[in-house]
Amino acid sequence: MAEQLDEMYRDIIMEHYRFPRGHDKILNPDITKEGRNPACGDEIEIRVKMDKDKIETVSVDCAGCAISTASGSMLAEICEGKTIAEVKKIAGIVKALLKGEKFDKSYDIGDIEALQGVNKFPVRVKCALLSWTTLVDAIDAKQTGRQLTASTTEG
Amino acid sequence: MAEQLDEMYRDIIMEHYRFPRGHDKILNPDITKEGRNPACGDEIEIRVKMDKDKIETVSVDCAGCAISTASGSMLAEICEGKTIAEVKKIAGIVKALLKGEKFDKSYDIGDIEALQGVNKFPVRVKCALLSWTTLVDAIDAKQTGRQLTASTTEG
Amino acid sequence: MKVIDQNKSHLKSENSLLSVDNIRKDFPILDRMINGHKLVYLDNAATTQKPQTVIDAITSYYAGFNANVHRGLHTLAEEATSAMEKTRDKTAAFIGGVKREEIVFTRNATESINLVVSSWGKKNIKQGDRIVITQMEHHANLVPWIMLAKETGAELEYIPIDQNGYLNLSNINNIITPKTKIVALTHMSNVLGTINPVAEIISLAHKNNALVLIDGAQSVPHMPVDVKTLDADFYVFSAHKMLGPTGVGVLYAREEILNEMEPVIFGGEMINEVRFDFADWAELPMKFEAGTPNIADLVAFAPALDYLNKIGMDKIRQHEIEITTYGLEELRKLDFIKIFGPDNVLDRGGVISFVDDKIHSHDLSQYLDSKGVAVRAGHHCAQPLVKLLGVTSTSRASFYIYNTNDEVDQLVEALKAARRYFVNG
Amino acid sequence: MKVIDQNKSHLKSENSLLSVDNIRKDFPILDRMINGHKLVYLDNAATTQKPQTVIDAITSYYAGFNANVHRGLHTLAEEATSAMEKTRDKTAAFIGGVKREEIVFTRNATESINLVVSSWGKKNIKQGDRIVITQMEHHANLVPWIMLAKETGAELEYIPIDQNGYLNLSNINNIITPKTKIVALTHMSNVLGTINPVAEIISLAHKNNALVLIDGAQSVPHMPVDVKTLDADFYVFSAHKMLGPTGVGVLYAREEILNEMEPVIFGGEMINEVRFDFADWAELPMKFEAGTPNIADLVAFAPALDYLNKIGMDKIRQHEIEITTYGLEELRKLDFIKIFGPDNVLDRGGVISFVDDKIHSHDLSQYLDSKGVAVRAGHHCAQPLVKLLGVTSTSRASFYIYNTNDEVDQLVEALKAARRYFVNG
Ligand SMILES: Cc1ncc(COP(=O)(O)O)c(C=O)c1O
Ligand SMILES: Cc1ncc(COP(=O)(O)O)c(C=O)c1O
Repeated sequence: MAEQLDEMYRDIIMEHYRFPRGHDKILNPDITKEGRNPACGDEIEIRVKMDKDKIETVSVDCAGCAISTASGSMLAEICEGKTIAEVKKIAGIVKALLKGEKFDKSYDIGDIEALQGVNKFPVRVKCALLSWTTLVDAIDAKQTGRQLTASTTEG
Repeated sequence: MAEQLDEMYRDIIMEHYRFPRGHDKILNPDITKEGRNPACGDEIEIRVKMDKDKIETVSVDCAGCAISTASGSMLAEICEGKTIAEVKKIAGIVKALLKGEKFDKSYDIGDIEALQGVNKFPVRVKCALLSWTTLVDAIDAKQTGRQLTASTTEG
Repeated sequence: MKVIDQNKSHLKSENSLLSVDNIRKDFPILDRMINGHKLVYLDNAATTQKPQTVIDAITSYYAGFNANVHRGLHTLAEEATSAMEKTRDKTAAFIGGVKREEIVFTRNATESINLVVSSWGKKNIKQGDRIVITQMEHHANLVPWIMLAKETGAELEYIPIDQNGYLNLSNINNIITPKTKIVALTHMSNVLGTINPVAEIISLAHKNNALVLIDGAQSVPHMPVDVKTLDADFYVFSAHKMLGPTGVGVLYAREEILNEMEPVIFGGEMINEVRFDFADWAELPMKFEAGTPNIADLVAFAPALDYLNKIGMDKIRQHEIEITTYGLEELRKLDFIKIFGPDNVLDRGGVISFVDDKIHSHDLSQYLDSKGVAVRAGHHCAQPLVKLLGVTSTSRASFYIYNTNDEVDQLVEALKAARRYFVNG
Repeated sequence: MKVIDQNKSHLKSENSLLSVDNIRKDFPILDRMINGHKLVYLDNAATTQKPQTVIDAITSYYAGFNANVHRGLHTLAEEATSAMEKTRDKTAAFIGGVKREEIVFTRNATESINLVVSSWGKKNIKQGDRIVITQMEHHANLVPWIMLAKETGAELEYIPIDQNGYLNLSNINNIITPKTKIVALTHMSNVLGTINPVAEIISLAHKNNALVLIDGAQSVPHMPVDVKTLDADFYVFSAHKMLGPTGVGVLYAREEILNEMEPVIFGGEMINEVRFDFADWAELPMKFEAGTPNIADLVAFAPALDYLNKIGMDKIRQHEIEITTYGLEELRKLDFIKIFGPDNVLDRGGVISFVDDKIHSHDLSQYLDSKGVAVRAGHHCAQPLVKLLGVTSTSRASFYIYNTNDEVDQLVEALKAARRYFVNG
């Protein structure tokens, strides 16, 4: 598993973990949402600045492990300038990739591909999912005008 | 255990089982008491005719196994003419004998000794005890004037 | 004597469909000698014996990957978790392909029923509601309902049985009515062997908006069961009665129902988040599985399911029909033996309860044991039913995949010998 | 490096009091290779490994005398019953010689606590009463009380912990008051290792006429415990944390209390008499043990107790003091590691929770696993406590009789390597 470990903690992931993108909190966000993973104790805050139906920037404030930090960093990177539809599509791909299910390989997901190694470690899948679940919940809530409560990867 | 079986179903026991003493119900009893062993489904009715503080006769009406029938028959046989104190002493000996505990071997218990083989079969001890528990409960209740409910070898 | 022997060899060849001889080799305990005789184990309704693969699975677990499950980040913990959860998948598949979230593991069928009563029952049953069970229930599916009825003030109604050991459904429309909230009944009686028409009763109950709990402790081990086709709301059984280890019970319930149910045991594994004044629950099915599970035995239940699947539940049912046919035939030849339950072997499982007209069942069973034949005696945890049968207890021979007609013969011989010992001795 | 090595050999010779080398031979799993390294199992607070005698007991049971227990009249049933009941005697003796009737078997410590809460608690706790627990409880001894307080309207009061991981008893007379009906606390914390002054708290509680439940899940496996001397009213623990099989928990309670308690699970084994509208209960302890017990594992718990007795609980405690001393010493040398819990090793068990100031505990544990070192990471089923410590999770190394100072060294080396991998990589 030393190799499996390196499979999970790939260079790309370690690089995102050490130098996470979107780390600085957006000051006037259109959406703010907290996410929690009580099983791990991980907590994040996602802030989104919209530009019409596009995401202008995302900040991810994360007190979590390397995997959740790296995943949040990738999220911030890839979502910039994407439409809501595109972001949801990517979130779906991330989920499929992490759970070892099939997904549309033609879609360019950039660094995110490196998260694939996580699916060898079922307990860690939730870490990688937290920021994505939180972002999608935030967008849905914004669209439907629902009350924002903290998202969680449990349940 | 074929030998252990013969140890339990000794000739004396089989003889008491086939021809139980005290089988005919006493018509004008001083004490009547039912006993039950719900785990086995066994039920008995004990009737006692007193002569001052002595037991004149006991009848034991028993729908049970060979062991409980034989034990009841021995009870009817030995208790006749005994004082209450003596009967309680014998009941104590029967209990000790069945549970493999120490007891006063100098006391003459006649056929009852044959019940000793039952202690190899813990599940059957209750069968052998039922009539004795019921009789002692009946006497105690009579002496204290308590309400008579059915005795049981459980609890 | 000659007639019996012919019978035997005739039926043996049919039995060989199931290659009982090969099956027996997988069960180490069947070599056990009891009082100088080879064990004839006919107490399978109480618990079955275990194949070597089940025993080996426990050994391999403890010698290879024992660890506490869930949230563990080390290799052993992941292996243990994945093995235990694989059993959940296999269990879900075994009863007709339900969702894994619909399988809750308990200690035994008794706990499964009590979980339904304590959680679903206390929430949904009110004074004036009706609970329907049958007169042939095991205490596990009887006492919890008696207590619930007492506590809530609900009515407890019984579907009666008839002379032949069938449910008497002639009055069923007055028993299962719109007042009825739950119908709980056994799929197969552990005393009479009767296989109940559960699909029919479920459909009638559903028409009255009542839910149905099926006690499958005696059915799942012995015949194909598809809880989806039956449309059961709750279905319970025990691993130890189907080649699996002791300490594992199953509760199947439809996901919507489980989602509405509150847990009854609180602690680790079953929570999502806990603060000093607050707790909420983990997702299904963990919500109902507090504390460290019986991991080793859950892991070892999988090879039991594999074993049954390999043989095929259809074939197992067929084998039991055959051996029960033979058993009934042979026992009927003994005029001092009275047999309970349906005459038609297609309506019954491999369970034969009987009494000797002169020998108390306890004496009888003890005697049979001296000949190596293990049967159960007593009320079989169904006191009210046994009382209805007009006896205080019965002896019960119950069969499984490794039993042979030869063993039936040994039972019959021992019954005859018991007569000589107790009656004509 | 040289200094450490000297330390090691010095402490090793002391360890040999317990002849750890011989002990290790009894545990087959310790030969397991994990990711190319020999397993270093430091997750004993979650569950311990099992000696061959325990594994063999399960095998012998299934291969030799598997049968359902109680009321069985055949040889196998008697052997199974007597083996299972022998475990009850041994358990009663193990915790200070209580009566066998006072030992109730459950699935795990969690179920034991829940049984007390559901039965004793619901009957005796009323609105306005006070329930006292501590801030260092495992969810098993926390969530049931939160729920009971909610349901009954009772107050839930916490004994706080101080900076060093001790209970802060300065205000205890305002916490345990005549309003208090029950005090429930852990004998030893599974996160901090703290051994609590339970005798003192029990005595104070009794002065206020409150009963006391002690969660002994982490104490009974690791030190001599005499519940009579402590004067505990309820005492619970799990077999799987003390060399025994999974699926066996223990509830000790004083006989008078058990007699007053109603059962919470109804079915076979636990009844005396059942009619269609009536049921009453069997004698203690069966009253609380409905359905087929986890027989095999109950039988196999006996050799676990024998094993612990053979070594001696005093010696086990001594061994853990030594290895924990060494572990604390070595971990303190790592300036990036923060350790939680009491400094004085005499006040703590063999549990060391820690965090790396840069590496999340999940990453750390995963990395340690890649070096064969199994520790647990997370909230250890004590979310509120971990939050109080100001972290979101910790890593936890916990020791048992087979652990060596060498293994501590391997942990330390792996922690250093993790720094290189995650921080300076
Ligand atoms: C019909 C029926 N229901 C329930 C049970 C209870 O099973 P367990 O003791 O495994 O809980 C049994 C087993 O005796 C049974 O035969
Ligand atoms: C202090 C404490 N209490 C209770 C428990 C619960 O034990 P189980 O999961 O065996 O019920 C544990 C085990 O994690 C524990 O450490």
